[in-house]
Order: sequence, then structure tokens, then C-alpha cells
Amino acid sequence: MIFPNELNLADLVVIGLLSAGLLLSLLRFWLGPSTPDRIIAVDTLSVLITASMVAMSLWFDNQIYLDVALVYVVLAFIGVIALARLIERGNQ
Amino acid sequence: MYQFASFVFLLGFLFLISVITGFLPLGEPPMLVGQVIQNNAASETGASNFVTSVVLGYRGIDTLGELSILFAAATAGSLVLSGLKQKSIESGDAGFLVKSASELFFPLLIVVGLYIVLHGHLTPGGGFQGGVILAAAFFLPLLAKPSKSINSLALGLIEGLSGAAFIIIGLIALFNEGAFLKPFFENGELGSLISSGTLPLLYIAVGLKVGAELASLLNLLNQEEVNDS
Amino acid sequence: MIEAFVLILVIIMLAAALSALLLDNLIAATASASAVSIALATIFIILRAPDVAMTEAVVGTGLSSLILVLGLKRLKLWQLDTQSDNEEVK
Amino acid sequence: MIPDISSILFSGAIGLLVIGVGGLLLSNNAYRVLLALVIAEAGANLMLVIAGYRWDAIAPILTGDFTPQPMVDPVPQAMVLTAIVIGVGVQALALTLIIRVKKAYGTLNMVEIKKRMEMDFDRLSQEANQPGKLEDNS
Repeated sequence: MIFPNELNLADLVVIGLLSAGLLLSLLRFWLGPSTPDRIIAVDTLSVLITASMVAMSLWFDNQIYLDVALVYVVLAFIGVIALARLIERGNQ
Repeated sequence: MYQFASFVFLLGFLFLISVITGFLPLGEPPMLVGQVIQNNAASETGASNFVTSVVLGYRGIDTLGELSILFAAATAGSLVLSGLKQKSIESGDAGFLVKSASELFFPLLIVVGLYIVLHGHLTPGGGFQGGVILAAAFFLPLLAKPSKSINSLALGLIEGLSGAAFIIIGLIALFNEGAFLKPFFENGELGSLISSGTLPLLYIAVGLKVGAELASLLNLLNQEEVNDS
Repeated sequence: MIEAFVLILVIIMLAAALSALLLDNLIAATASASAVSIALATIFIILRAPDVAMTEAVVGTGLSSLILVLGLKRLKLWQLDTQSDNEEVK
Repeated sequence: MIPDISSILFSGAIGLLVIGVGGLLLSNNAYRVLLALVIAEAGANLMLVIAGYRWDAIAPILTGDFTPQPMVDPVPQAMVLTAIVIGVGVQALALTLIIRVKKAYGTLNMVEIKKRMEMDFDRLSQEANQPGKLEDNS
């Protein structure tokens, strides 16, 4: 199986909420009329993905996946900052 | 006509890959080499991360080739852009939030990068990932204040010394143990920080080299040419 | 239920890849190219490859978007409202 | 209703590859060709990692009490790690080439660039074929 352990109700609720958040931010990414909307949607997506990485570390019963989440959230910050600086320069 | 031909090619490509993957079962790889590595890697190299022992132990000379490709890409990039007269971007600094966040994040990023490099044989990560984080750490102040620039001489010095250290460790292994890049210190206890021979030393060299290289590449791309034409 | 989560990740990945090629604005296209890496890193974690997931997250989200953003800055393509893909921005 | 996991994963990899190659063939802007190259690379990497996956296996990192367990294949993962790092080097090099082309021709449109490049080649070959030119250069 892809997921080893049997999931209980709380895990199913976590999966449902994460999926709903991912789908809603994907919707904002598609609909977003302006570029800042899309960048904010990508930022929201990265935060949700970090949460799902931590949840997967719980499901797989292994703490090494927390390292990936740590590194990921730090670097996503830098990427979003770079994109935001680009827009800020464009508006000058 | 060109677009029609491209669509036909794409359809054929889709069909080809679908047929190829249709015969591949998911989850049952043959594992001819992988099984041997899984049985022997923990006792041979002493690293608990088997990807690290494949990257630096069993395929160490491939990693040397990868480093040379990265070096060639950085050199060719600076060669291509060297004909243009360069100057630093004279746009304004970032706002208060980005400036304070970059000053706050700088030590944090250094610590995370060094942790990832040093624990490359125990946890996921290693020289490449940690090197990228170090390069991003040194580039973050430039993102806040674009008028500054990194000392490229020091970056070149770090890159050259760490690249030489990688090859020197490999040559010492060649003369002492009889194989290039063979790990030659004691394996130590599985799972402790000082273990698995020379693999952490090699990963530190890789991390410093990749970090310096990528920082100089970002520094190069951050400048802009003088409009004199 | 669990397959549905993987399905949502794959849908996000493919949608971001399509929009990287179809969006008019090149900044938004760069952002969606980093969204491809975001979803891909999670799929790598599900496939039990934490090393590859970390590399993809670091390179695809941080370094690649830094490089592409600096390139856009040098190409003077950072204006927000470019009407068409091939139009020149002076 | 929901398809099984292997078809989902393989369709993701195939979709990324086809979208990337389609973008390489059909896009008109040099920068977008670079983005398409990145996407195609990601699809190839996903295909390799799927090829090494194994049911009921842990990640190839020993933790806890270090007892041997079935693991996924570490060799494709090491190859993909190499491929990603080389990919970002290639990406940076392509970006410098795009910056240089933009500086020389002033446009990013591939058709326009090809037209002007052919004109330049014709001019250069005509200059090389004219007698007396070579002595001037030497």
C-alpha cells in the first residue's frame, strides 16, 4: 500500500481539509485576475503542502520527513520574496 | 503546417510513452543492484542514508563529473555574459519588512544549511541541498539591498579549495586503498554523527563548492548591463 | 480517499504545468513553474524518496525561481500587464 | 470512481513529459521554451522515481533501531538527485544565452530570431566568399 497504517477518522478529516484547501487555492490560481493573486495562491499552496508533509511524517511513522518540511518552508519563503520584489520593481 | 506536424508528433509521443508504461508494473522493481546495495551498504560504508552511500561511495566518480558539469555551466555563463559591460542594479532598497526579515533569516539559514550538510549521511539532504541553502542565505541580503554585491574573489577561492579537497581525498584513497574515492576511515557506529569514514568530509567539500558556485552565479545574474548602445 | 489525495496533487501539478505554458504574464508563468515543483516534491515524499523530495523542493522552489526571477529582471520583462506573449517591452 | 494509484502516478509523469515536449515544440517565446524544458525534466525525474518504487517498503534511510527492512530502490533516487542538480546548471546557462540573444537581437520571438540569424549567416558567408577580404583580415 502507498500508506502503511490504517487511517482513523482524524486522519480522514485532515486529508479532507488539506484537499479542500489545495483545491481552493488552485481555483484562486486559475481564476486570479492579476499576478499578485496568483503569487499569493502559490504561497498558500506551499504552506498547505508543508502541512501535508508534516502529516505524512505522522502517517509514515518516520521523523526524517520533518527535515524535508523544514527545508521546504524556508526556501519557499525566499522564492516568494524574490517574486514579490520583482513585482515591486515593476510598479515603480 | 509546423503546428500540425508538432501535434501529430505529440500524439505519437503520448502513445509511445503510454504503451511503454503500460508494460511497467508499479511497485515491483527488479532491483538487481539495489538489493545488493541494501544488503551491504550499512556494513561497507557505515552511512545510514543509503542514497548518500550510493552517491558518494558506489558512484563517487559520477558525483565528480556532476560537479565538473556544474562548474562548466557556471564558467560558461560568466563567459557568455562577460562581453556586456556590467554594473550593479541601482534600484531602491526593499521595504522595512523585507530588510528586517533578511537580517533575521541570515543566521537561521546558515544554521539550517550547515545542519543539512553535516547530517547528509544520517538524514535526507547532503551537500547539494545544503549548498543551495547556503547560496540562498548569502543571496538574501542582496535581494533586500540590490546595490551591494558579494566578494567574487573569496567565492572563487572557496570554490577552488573545496573542489581541490574533493579530488585530494579521492587521490589519498587511490594511493592508500587502491580505488579512487573509496571511503577509508573507520566506519564507526551506525547512526552517530562521526561515522561512515570520509563521506561527511566529501559532502562538506561538495556543499561548499556548490554553495560558492551558485552564489557567484546569482551574483552574476543580479547585475545589469550599461545601456550605452 | 487516499488515492483521491494523490489525484488532487497530480491535478494541481498538471494544471500548473499547463498554465506555465498558457499564461500571458511571464511572472505568473514563473510562479506556476514553481507550483509544479511544489506538488512534485509531495509526490516524491509519497513515493518514499525524501532525498529527491528535498532536492526538488530546494532547487525547484528556491533556486530555480531565484534564477528565473533574476533573468526576468535582466530581460526587462517585469512589467505587470504585457498584452501578448511576443510583444516587446521597451 | 477513483482510478487506481499506478495509473494516477503514471498519468502524472506522462502528462508532465507531454506538456513539456509540447511547450518546447509549440511555444514562440524563448523564455517559455526554458520553462517547458524545466517541466519536461520534472516529468522524466518522476518517471525514474516511480520505476524504483516498491510496495510495503520504507525510505532508503535507516532510522530507529537500524533493523533491516525492505526498502525502495536507492539507485534511481541517486540518479534523479544528480539529474536535478545538473538540470539547474543547464537552466542557468540557457538563461544567460537568452539574455545574450535579447541583447543582440532585441527580441525573444523565436521566428524573428531565426530569421535574423540566417540573415547574419548569409552576410558572413558572402563576406568570406569575396576575394580579397581574407587578406584584409589577416
